[in-house]
Amino acid sequence: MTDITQHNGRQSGQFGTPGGESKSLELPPRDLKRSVTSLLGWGLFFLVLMWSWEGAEMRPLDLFIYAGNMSEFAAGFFPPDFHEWPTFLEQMLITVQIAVWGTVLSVICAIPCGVLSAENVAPWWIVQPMRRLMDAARAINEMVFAMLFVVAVGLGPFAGVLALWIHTTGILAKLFSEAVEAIDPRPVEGIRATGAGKVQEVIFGVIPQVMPLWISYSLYRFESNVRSATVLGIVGAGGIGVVLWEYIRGFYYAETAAVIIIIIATVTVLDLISQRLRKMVL
Amino acid sequence: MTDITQHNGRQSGQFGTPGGESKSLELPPRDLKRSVTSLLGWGLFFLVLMWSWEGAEMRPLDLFIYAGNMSEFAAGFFPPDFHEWPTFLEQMLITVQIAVWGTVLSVICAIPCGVLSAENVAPWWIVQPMRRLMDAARAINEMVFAMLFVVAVGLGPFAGVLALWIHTTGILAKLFSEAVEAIDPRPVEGIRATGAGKVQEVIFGVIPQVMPLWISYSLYRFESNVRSATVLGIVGAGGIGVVLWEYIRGFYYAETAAVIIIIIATVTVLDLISQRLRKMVL
Amino acid sequence: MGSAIKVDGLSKTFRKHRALNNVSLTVDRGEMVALIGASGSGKSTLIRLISGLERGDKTGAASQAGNSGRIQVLGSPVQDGGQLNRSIRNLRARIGVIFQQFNLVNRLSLLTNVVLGVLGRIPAWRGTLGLFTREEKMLAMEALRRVGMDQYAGQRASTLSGGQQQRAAIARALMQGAEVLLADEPIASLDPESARRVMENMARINREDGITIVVSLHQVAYAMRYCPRTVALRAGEVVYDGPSEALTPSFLRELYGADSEELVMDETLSGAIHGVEAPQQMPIAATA
Amino acid sequence: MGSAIKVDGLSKTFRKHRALNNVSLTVDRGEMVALIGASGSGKSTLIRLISGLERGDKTGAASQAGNSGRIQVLGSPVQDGGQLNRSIRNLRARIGVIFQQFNLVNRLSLLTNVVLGVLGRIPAWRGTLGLFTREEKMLAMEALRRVGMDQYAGQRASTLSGGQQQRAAIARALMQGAEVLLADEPIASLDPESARRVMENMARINREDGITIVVSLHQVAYAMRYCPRTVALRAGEVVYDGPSEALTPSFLRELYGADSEELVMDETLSGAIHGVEAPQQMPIAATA
Amino acid sequence: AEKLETLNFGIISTESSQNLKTVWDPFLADMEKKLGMKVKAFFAPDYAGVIEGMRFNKVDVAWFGNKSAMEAVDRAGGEVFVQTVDVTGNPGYWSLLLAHKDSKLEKLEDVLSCQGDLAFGNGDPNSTSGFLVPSYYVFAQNNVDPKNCYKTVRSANHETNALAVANKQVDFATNNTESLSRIKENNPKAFENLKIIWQSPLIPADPIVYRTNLSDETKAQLKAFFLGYGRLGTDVEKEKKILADLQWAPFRDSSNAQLYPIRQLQLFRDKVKLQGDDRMDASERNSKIAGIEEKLDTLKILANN
Ligand SMILES: Nc1ncnc2c1ncn2[C@@H]1O[C@H](COP(=O)(O)OP(=O)(O)OP(=O)(O)O)[C@@H](O)[C@H]1O
Ligand SMILES: Nc1ncnc2c1ncn2[C@@H]1O[C@H](COP(=O)(O)OP(=O)(O)OP(=O)(O)O)[C@@H](O)[C@H]1O
Ligand SMILES: [Mg+2]
Ligand SMILES: [Mg+2]
Repeated sequence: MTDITQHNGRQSGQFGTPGGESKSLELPPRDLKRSVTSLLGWGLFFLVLMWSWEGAEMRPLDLFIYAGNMSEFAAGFFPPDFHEWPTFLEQMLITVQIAVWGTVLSVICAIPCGVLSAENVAPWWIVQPMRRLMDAARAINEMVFAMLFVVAVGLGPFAGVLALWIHTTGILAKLFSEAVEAIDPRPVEGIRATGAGKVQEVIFGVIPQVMPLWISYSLYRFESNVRSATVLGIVGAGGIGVVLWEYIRGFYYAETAAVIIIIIATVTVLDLISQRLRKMVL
Repeated sequence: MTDITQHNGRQSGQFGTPGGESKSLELPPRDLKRSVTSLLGWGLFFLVLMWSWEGAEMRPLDLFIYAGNMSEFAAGFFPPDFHEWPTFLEQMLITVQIAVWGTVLSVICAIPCGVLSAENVAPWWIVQPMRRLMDAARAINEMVFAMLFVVAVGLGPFAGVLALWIHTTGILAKLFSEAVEAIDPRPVEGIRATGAGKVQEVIFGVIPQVMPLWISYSLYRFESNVRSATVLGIVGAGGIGVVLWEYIRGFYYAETAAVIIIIIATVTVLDLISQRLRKMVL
Repeated sequence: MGSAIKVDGLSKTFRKHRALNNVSLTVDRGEMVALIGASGSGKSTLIRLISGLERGDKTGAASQAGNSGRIQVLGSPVQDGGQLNRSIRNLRARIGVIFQQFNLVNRLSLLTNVVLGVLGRIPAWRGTLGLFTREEKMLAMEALRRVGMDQYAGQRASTLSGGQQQRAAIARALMQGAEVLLADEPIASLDPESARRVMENMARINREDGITIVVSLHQVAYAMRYCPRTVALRAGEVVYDGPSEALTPSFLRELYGADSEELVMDETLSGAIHGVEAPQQMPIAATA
Repeated sequence: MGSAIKVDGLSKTFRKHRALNNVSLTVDRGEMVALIGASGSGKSTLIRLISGLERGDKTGAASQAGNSGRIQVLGSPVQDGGQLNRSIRNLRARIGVIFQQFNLVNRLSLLTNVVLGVLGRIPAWRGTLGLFTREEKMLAMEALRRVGMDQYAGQRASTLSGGQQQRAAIARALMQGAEVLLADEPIASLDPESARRVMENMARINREDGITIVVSLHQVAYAMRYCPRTVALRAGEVVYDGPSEALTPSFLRELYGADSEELVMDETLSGAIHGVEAPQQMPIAATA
Repeated sequence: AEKLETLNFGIISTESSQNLKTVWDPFLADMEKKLGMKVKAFFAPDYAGVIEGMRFNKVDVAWFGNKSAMEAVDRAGGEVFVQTVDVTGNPGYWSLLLAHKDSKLEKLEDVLSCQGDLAFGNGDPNSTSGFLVPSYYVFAQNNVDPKNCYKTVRSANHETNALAVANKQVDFATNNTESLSRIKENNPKAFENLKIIWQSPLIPADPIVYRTNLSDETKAQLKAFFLGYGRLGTDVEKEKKILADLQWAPFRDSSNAQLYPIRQLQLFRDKVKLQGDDRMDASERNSKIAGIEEKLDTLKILANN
């Protein structure tokens, strides 16, 4: 439809009078330090990739050569066996109940912790310790927390709630804070200029901006808490994840497939809820 | 310093001539449908919370009553025993290598999948199937994928890479897409108006806006892949998570503490890298 | 040759609020038209609709004929009855838009923002990979020089001053080399001299290259000076369409003043537009 | 009573670029001062520094005395040598700011955005919980009415037109009931009548309530009409500070024209400012 | 089958042992030397992947627990060929019921009264000693259904269960002798609070399984290596030391017959489960139960030989 030369032709007219009075133009100089840093960064990254290729024993071809094995394995999952559906449903409800409390508690904690871990809101001498604390909450294995709480409150769902709570707080606080760091600073300045306090700046300037992301994170963690098997298995709280785990380990693949379908349905529902909620605040 | 009455006094002056010529002011009517919806939503939420209180067997008091148990349990972890540090280090490196490839592959896949799952970029007949596919990638247990790949490529790190890859793709695509849905539409419109194609809109209008968040998500998943024990345990790939698991199971608490400290240190380093990288693009 | 822009019975409703009501408008090729109207009268909405960034209402309630809500630019359809045309992309490359809110990409440099104007007319793969030639970059620099911004080329868009951002948006539109230019208050944040240069530039590309220009303006003086024809909107309807010279102070008073809440209009209006000859009229004495 | 604003040897450098260079300025209580200057001359930067939203350079390189980079408002220090004062928050409640880019919270309604102006002077707990009294909300409605926006109170800030957003920002500042008002191009996106109303409002609160006002403007006509005193910036330095009536066309030409790349200045400048009496001078003939 | 170049050796964490790579390294090195092929060891805390791997010829030899070995034999075409022996010479280990030392529970009968006031910590359903053995010997044989008998029943792993008992969070729980000795060593405080109220019959020690479709030559080579290790040759003392570090004495010959008792337990459990399944068609259920009973009968004959 349009071609470059034609356009260029028009353009030199559009920008008028080349040469003549116009002083000579120069492209902005490249930021040398930045280019070098980023070059080094990429170089390092590729070195790490190559080094990891060895360590991870990458043999991509195998995937195609033995694709038959995979389809044979996968065939074992069909047809799914929904025979035990009342158990599945019951276990699903248990997991949801545990995940609801584990997630709600951690969202409540992650809001202040996340805001205090954001460099554009809190001073560094609060941000740094808070981030390290959250790093620890994520890094310490859920199993340790699970056992810690078992000795206090005994086996059962409540220990699971507590273990999920700590771990999820660590993750959500990180995600929350990094959403806060990416906001547009102008509305916050607008609030600040009215003489509002720090907390008010956050409530009226920051939170409306990050709300859609926070909702998305919270529901993502809720969903993964529903799926979680490890913690709930350790504390003997049961739940769908544990049932799934048992089925797989017992090689009951038809039942496994059924449970997976239930989990997929749940995740889908949560994803749709997340979409809807975010749309309401977007 | 300033008090309200004084200000209010001045203000009625500032806004001048109350009454008189001014027509009567009315607060904007509440959006009834919206209020009702949100009331119902909150009501439902609290009902679920209460229902889950039972199911989750919440007994918060126990936590305080038996705090002694917890501190006794925790005391077992001190002092940490770094005696076996060469093993720890070696296993840490293995996990990092696996996680590097697992994460890099999934970031590569999550970028197109995430963009195609964003309602403000792709049409619904692409968004919906893509989101459901990603739901499935997250919802299907990592263990299933791990075994699926074991039968093709055998035990070892590569099967771990592949299992991490699928699962992480599902998670990252979700997070990526929800960041895209929260962007400011104006720069994208600016690009669109130049006659740029869809892909170009995304590259120049969307990605610069979501880059800090995407970096944050990718490094968060890298970190949690490094910590991951389940998948790597199933495929016999080893790694620090598996070592930790074994120690906890064997009640080697002093060594457990040492491994945890190493993991915390790694997570902290990754968190700092994340901070730095995001600052470069912010 | 046909008309450059043809709008037929176009309406646009946001929830309950009708921003445009049965607007019809034809702009011939090579015209330079000013779009004026009070704040909120629908100028930006009209420009966004013409450029195909927003869709009109499905059925223009007020129109009888079947062509309700049809927009054509350069003879090609943009949208019809709320339905965007499929090949709108090619058309967009030929329509330059300067946005009221600039719509720059904050995290990219000024130069990159401007050079993106070329995306619509280079091979897709090259644009997608961001491989702009030196020549294209120099064209962008030239566009920047035109608006007096070449020395800021390396600076990030978000750190530019208000007027600098506005000029960047103008440079991007110039870079595009479009056949139709829609400019939404391009001189709002500019000082008089920058504003004059921008308007002169637009007048020149209109005159010399035959580019069709629609420019929304708040400062009626500029409309009168640079645009032979003016279209005035009030509450989403076209209330004037004719030569700019025929605009009378009393019409302007009515245009800006009658917009429901806009209250009474006094002599100062014409003063503000037509210049203040008598600074002695200052309402307040200096307290210094 | 002392001065309302006192700036001493203030400099501000962004990377290599010096946006403000050793600026000193005193504004007495009850004054209304216009701030003019070409785009990029440092007007917004000065306003942001005075309101304590940005910090000045550590050492004003060009100043000899120890008071480099000191800013005081209403007798209290805002910042000194790049260090913000600790009790700046209380002071901020007494300084209203209208931002060039509006700085509204997009996802909140217009009314909420405006009522937030009251945050600085209600008990912290009430503000934090967002429990605004009906009276406060009515005050916000009144502020909106002042700028002709009361009918949009329930609309989301992001869906307002450019001029509506600007008026919302003004309403928020009015709501604040501050003693000093810093307005950064408050009328840039407004039509003449809205602009006149805003300027009259400001002039009135200045006159009747003794509010000190500093307003940056691009349309010199408004400066001359409403502000007894004008301060002109060029490339970050104060080049004029005196009565507005004494501004000459030749000075203005120099002010806007000499800014390095801003090129030659022709007669049109004074024309654009002082009104176009002769629309016949139109440079291009209509092609329609 | 072709001659193997690399032997894939899967080592899982079983109930009776703990796998740390460092302890295994000398043994693996010897194995490589004596077999004359590369040995690639995979340490997996969970057996599922190893079994599926063996099914698709990705794993050649693996060390399992009894329950997992049964799956390997049935699903993955494996065959038990040797058996580990405890360093103290025990041919296996025992399942236990633990209670707090201050508890009024003293013997098995105390937990069978079903007054609904006890909290029971059951084992992981895939655990032999934590679930399968007590289900049969404690509950099935006494006609007790734990679900109806106790106030609460929770499934958890041995470690958590032991801690829960020591902290009086549950009244009693399943465990085994191996886990208990680890607790004794590493968590003496908890150990002091525990007492044993029941001990099961012997559970055979962990079997080692190879793929049946390996070449006969390789199979013979493997069997020779395992049985000869620490018994034959010049380095016997050194080898014994290596085995002792793994908590073992030299291996014993074994076969699939080792699994018969466990199979009985498993089938019995399946039967009970079927009997309780009232959502299944009655005739289908009965035919399934008949099938299981038939299997149980053959097993009985086999096991007694
Ligand atoms: N954050 C920043 N980083 C780098 N340079 C900046 C930054 N903010 C402002 N500048 C530069 O400082 C100079 C003064 O900017 P300022 O916004 O004060 O101008 P202004 O007088 O308000 O102009 P306008 O009339 O266009 O709004 C400009 O050249 C601008 O590019
Ligand atoms: N997305 C939207 N949702 C709801 N109302 C909208 C939306 N966009 C615009 N409006 C309303 O439509 C009307 C016209 O807006 P428009 O932006 O076209 O005005 P304008 O003439 O450009 O005004 P200005 O001179 O202030 O820029 C305004 O009343 C505005 O509030
Ligand atoms: Mg507009
Ligand atoms: Mg400015």
